[in-house]
Amino acid sequence: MAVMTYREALNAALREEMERDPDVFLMGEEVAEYDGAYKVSKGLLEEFGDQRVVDSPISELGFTGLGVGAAMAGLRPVIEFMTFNFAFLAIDQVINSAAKMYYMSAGQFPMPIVFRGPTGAALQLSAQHSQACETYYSHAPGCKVVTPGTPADAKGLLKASIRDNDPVAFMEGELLYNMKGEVPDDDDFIIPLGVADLKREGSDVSIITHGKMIHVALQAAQRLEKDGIEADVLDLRTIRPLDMDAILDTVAKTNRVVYVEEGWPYAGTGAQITSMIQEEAFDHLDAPILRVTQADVPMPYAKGLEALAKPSADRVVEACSRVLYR
Amino acid sequence: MAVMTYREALNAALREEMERDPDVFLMGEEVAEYDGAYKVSKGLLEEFGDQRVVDSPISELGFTGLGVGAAMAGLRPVIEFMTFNFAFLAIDQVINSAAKMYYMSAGQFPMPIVFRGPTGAALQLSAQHSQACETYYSHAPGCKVVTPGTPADAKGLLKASIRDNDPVAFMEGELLYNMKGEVPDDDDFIIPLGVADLKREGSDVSIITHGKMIHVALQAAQRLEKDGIEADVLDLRTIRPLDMDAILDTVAKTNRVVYVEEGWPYAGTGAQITSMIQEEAFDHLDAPILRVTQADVPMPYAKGLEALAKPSADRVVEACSRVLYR
Amino acid sequence: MAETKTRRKSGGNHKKESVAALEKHGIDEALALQLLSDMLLYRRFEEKAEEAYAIGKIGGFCHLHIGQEAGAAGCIRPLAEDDYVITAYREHTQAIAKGIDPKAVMAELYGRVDGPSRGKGGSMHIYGGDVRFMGGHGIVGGQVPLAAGIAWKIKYKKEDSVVVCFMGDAAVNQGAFHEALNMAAVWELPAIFVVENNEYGMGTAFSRISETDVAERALSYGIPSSSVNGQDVLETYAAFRDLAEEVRGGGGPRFVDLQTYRFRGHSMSDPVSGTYRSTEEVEERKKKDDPIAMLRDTLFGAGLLDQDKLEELDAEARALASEAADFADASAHPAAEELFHHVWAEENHGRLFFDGRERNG
Amino acid sequence: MAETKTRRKSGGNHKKESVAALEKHGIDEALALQLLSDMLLYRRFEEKAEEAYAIGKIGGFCHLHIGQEAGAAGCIRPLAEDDYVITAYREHTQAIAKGIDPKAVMAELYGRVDGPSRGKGGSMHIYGGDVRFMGGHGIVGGQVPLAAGIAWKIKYKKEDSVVVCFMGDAAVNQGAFHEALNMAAVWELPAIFVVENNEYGMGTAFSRISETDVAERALSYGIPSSSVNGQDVLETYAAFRDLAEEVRGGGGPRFVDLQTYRFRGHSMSDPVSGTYRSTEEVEERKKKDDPIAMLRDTLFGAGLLDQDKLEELDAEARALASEAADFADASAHPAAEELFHHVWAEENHGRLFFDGRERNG
Ligand SMILES: Cc1ncc(C[n+]2csc(CCOP(=O)(O)OP(=O)(O)O)c2C)c(N)n1
Ligand SMILES: Cc1ncc(C[n+]2csc(CCOP(=O)(O)OP(=O)(O)O)c2C)c(N)n1
Ligand SMILES: [Mg+2]
Ligand SMILES: [Mg+2]
Repeated sequence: MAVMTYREALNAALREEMERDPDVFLMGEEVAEYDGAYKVSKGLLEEFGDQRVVDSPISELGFTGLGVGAAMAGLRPVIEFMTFNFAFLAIDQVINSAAKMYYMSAGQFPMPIVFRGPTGAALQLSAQHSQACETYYSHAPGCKVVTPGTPADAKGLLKASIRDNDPVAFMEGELLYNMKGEVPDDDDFIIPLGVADLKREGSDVSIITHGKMIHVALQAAQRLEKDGIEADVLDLRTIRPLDMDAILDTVAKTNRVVYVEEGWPYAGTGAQITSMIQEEAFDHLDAPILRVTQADVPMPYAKGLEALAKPSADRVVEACSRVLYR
Repeated sequence: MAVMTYREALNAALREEMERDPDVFLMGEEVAEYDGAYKVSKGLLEEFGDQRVVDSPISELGFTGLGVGAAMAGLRPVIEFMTFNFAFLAIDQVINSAAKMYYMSAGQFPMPIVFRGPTGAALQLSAQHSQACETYYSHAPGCKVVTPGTPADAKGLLKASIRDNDPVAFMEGELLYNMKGEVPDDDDFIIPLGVADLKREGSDVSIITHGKMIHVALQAAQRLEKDGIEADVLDLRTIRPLDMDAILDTVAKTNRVVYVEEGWPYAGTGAQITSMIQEEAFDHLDAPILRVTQADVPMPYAKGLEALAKPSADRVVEACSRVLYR
Repeated sequence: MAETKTRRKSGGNHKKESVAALEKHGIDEALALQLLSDMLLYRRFEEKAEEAYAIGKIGGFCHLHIGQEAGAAGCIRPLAEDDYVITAYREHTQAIAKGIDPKAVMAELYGRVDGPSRGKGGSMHIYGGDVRFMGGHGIVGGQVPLAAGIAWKIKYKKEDSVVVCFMGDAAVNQGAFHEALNMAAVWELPAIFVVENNEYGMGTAFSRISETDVAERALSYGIPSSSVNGQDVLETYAAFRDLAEEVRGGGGPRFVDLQTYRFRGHSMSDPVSGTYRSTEEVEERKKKDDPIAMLRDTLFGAGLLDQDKLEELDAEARALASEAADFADASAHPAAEELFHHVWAEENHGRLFFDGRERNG
Repeated sequence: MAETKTRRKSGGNHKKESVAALEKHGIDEALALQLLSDMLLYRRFEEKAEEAYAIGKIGGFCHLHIGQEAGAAGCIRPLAEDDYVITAYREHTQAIAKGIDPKAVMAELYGRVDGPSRGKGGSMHIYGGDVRFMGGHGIVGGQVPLAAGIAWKIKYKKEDSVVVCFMGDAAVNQGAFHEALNMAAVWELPAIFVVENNEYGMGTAFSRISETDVAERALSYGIPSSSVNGQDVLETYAAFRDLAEEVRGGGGPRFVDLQTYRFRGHSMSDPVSGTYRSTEEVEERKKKDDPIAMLRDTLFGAGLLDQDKLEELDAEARALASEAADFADASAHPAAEELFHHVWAEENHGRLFFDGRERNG
């Protein structure tokens, strides 16, 4: 075990996979000479050269499509979006090309490509730079969606995503990059896609979440503990594939569920999980499932308003109390 | 009352609103000289001239942004997407510009713009031309989503959408254009956004749906009737704003719900409605809410496979039987 | 079948011209006849598809290449086996030109399991991974960045093949075109971007939605651009033979304004003429600009072809087209379970499908 | 504050040149001094923002225009009140130039209710609907189609105003740029598209991601293009004065490569120099290309300015900047309920918010 930041964990995963497979390359804005806008690709240009670590023009649609074409031809591209907010310009190539190609060609063209970058809000970046984008990718069959919340998960899941033969939207977070945590040294440390992780054990209520919200959920669980309430905190880690068994297990255990997500409520990830739970564990539910989400507004700039817009431990605690009828 | 097709109803709505307000103009591919790829704008070029009925280049991002800019400057554009499948190229301007502008400017720029065109599958158009796109628009606050399923709704809702001061994604269907129905003649026939319509009354089970799926739902209801099962068929008509009162009324009446939608399940409209119902009418539910959706695959070309992929009256009947524990 | 009726210009003058044309382009008798056979096959194949569509054997959108056949034969014949081709939805003939069996292509149009996509792709999505035909794409302009990616792979792997990327004239107004061409230029990618300029995008004349000509649309990227008569298969062949060599040599990308004309409607569901172009215009162009008739006359003139030989070649083409249709008709419809095949290349732990099948078994 | 230290070139020669420069551009003393005051204000305003950011009064991304002030004064001063301006996120000075009170702009940076967006927009999203300043946009290239739409409205309403659309050099590689310029050209829209070419997009030199120069990027659309020294405010002013008249006269769109240089990091969170450009380069350019120092020297040379007058003007600028900061600091933070204001311009029957507030009251 080594202690490293989420950023370093991603960097290590990229380095190891690029060493392991010469067909893996990284392309995106500022990834090479600038070491990445968030320094995730620090040192990779030096180590792998400018054919494998490539600064692109600000042409999201173009370089995303270039990556998809390269994957069709047999390479394993890692396409970095400076943030997923900018990927709205590229989503046609992700959904209409990458996610559908294997099907439209009846298996002739697997699509081993990773689209990665931060999703959701950082601090005071306002409406056009703060959107959580999971739903836009998880909705479509053919696209996997991975949302690591810790350094270890970041490393193990990025390596798995690069080795996966389907398109993966790999969603990070600006506010996670500096977060430190223990990461196994092992070069072949892989976390398979589709395995949720019970980040905390408790039997009174299930807090299910993904991505950077696990930290909000864990804070809430600590507060609840003071009131003698023990929460299960289930981190889905990947939202497609989805570890439904783990979800059903925690529901069977606690019979009460709160879903916490960074994004907007309407047709969000929580809506999907909630409707699956009520469908598949109807008789286990002692209370309606509640969702804690971003306020249903574009993200404001002002510090105070932004704080109010984001899911908070307070709101999670309150939701848990409600499902516990406290 | 006049009997007209869904296409004619849309055409009449456009004509009336363009006559009523000189700031309303229509722009899109083939809308002018060609009368629209699906002939929705037939005759409008002749009547209003080429400044108000405008053939665009195949530049979805560009002409969508042009519409948004024109709306900022005070016009009321109607932007036609030949189909919403192509709007993936334009979604950045819809979400990042249109939906967020009013908020980012603290009310300085209302955004009276309609984005319209068919969503979902027609017949054998394959994966890139058959996607139901509701979720991509309903997820974001700032964007209204309207999905008429009959000629009367098409006319009344398009007129209301054009007069609305927020961006509206107005989603039609190729397979609806030829459908005939009664439409009030009244030039000022408006159906306000956010009012659901109970298309059929019954007390045993609620089939809730939107868009062209109402016809599948009604077929299913007829079949059920033969088995002595009376279904409420609630057509949401607009999925944002959402007539939650109407939803809660039908749930309170039948205690059993099936949601039918054309699109994919993951984070679809049905997921949102389902999770709201279980949250707000938990004690009214006698069975889990089931969703009937497109098979969770890209749409195949082959006729037989496509038919299997689409929601069918059979599958709706089966789902109803299951929620009725028959 | 105007294109097989004699319209021999008499006189030795025509002979000289014809021989000169072949020599000028460095095309010998065998190759010239091959190009004729190619185009006859494409014409007859598309006519068969037209018939099949009319009787409901083919559904959806079906875009024919009739009138534009030189854009398949002339552009693709000169390529090497390991060169790549990628294009849009008007691609039946180009798929055949790159080496997919006409039988398989027709089976795909019929939505049957012997199609390259087992009937799941259809007319707009024909792929031949084994012959490096990369589809078959339905989003206007969408294939252009994909082509840049294929060229990227060629360069990355230090291969010496090239990718030919076809698009329609209307596609040049897509942002994807702009972004891809800039990257191809900066990174000197081995790609030939070909605009099949048939003057219209559906019902919109190019001149109505663009201030400049197609050939000028590469200026902003500093990509060498040329205009080629896309109805003259000899000129087209020679141009692509030479361009492919330039690009193979590491010369960076090229841009071609391939001037052609569509003899049919935009798709089988669109009218041949109407408000956007007159019947007279279409008839005039069919007379003047039929790529098959043009080559036929040249070969007649050069004395390399006579009426009997022509009819023999045409009969072969018709036979192949009929065989393809019979084959397609005999091919099985995909079985129900195929609906769920090929969504995912790799299963993982956890659920990938969310329509309830896992649970319902 | 180098720009207010004397660096008078001596000799009557310089005087001739200076007078000639003013005459050549048809700019009189009053206007020249106005442009100097404008730029001093922008410089001091941005420096204040820099200070405020350092002490955490301003958050998020904050992009300064220091070094590029002539791109605000020279481009916007010549415009009429009812002309429109739209730009990207490096827009504080341009917002002020178009007529938004510096106090209000600073309040927006502080996230306070006296900002034009009541603190909800922040540094990247400043709007002044009343003075036709249309923002303030954060998606690179996103404002370019919006500008085409504003120009569309001008034409639609037969008004005789123009829209000036600013963008950075890196924005020209966005598909939105391509699509918008083509439409502007075809429809002869009254727009001036200005690339503030400061040679870098964040850490990427333009030449590394583009084969051609900025000025050539309009070639494909047939839009008249010119390069302007964006550090010479007199040249810039004259160019925009003339361009605005051409466009107003129905001459269709224009394209300008405004050559400039950024003296600070890309945003407050980015380094001024580093792997992508050297400290020497930056220092050199600051010496050579400071738009304020350049105008100062010309005015000194022409005998229209002396050190005392300069310091007086600079003191005024500093005072305005300080007032703005004080005003912003005194302005209230938005109240909690404002979070939910301005999401929807129109309420309808039915629910519009889905975060449960309706239900929880
Ligand atoms: C992004 C996108 N917009 C619109 C369409 C609908 N559409 C299909 S083909 C076509 C016209 C294309 O014309 P052109 O590029 O000239 O090719 P041609 O059909 O003439 O070969 C249009 C508008 C589409 N498929 N994709
Ligand atoms: C679509 C998009 N991609 C990426 C970004 C991140 N980003 C913000 S500014 C910038 C550089 C832009 O450079 P340029 O256009 O030259 O303008 P300058 O900052 O030099 O004024 C980038 C990459 C963005 N905001 N939008
Ligand atoms: Mg065309
Ligand atoms: Mg720049």
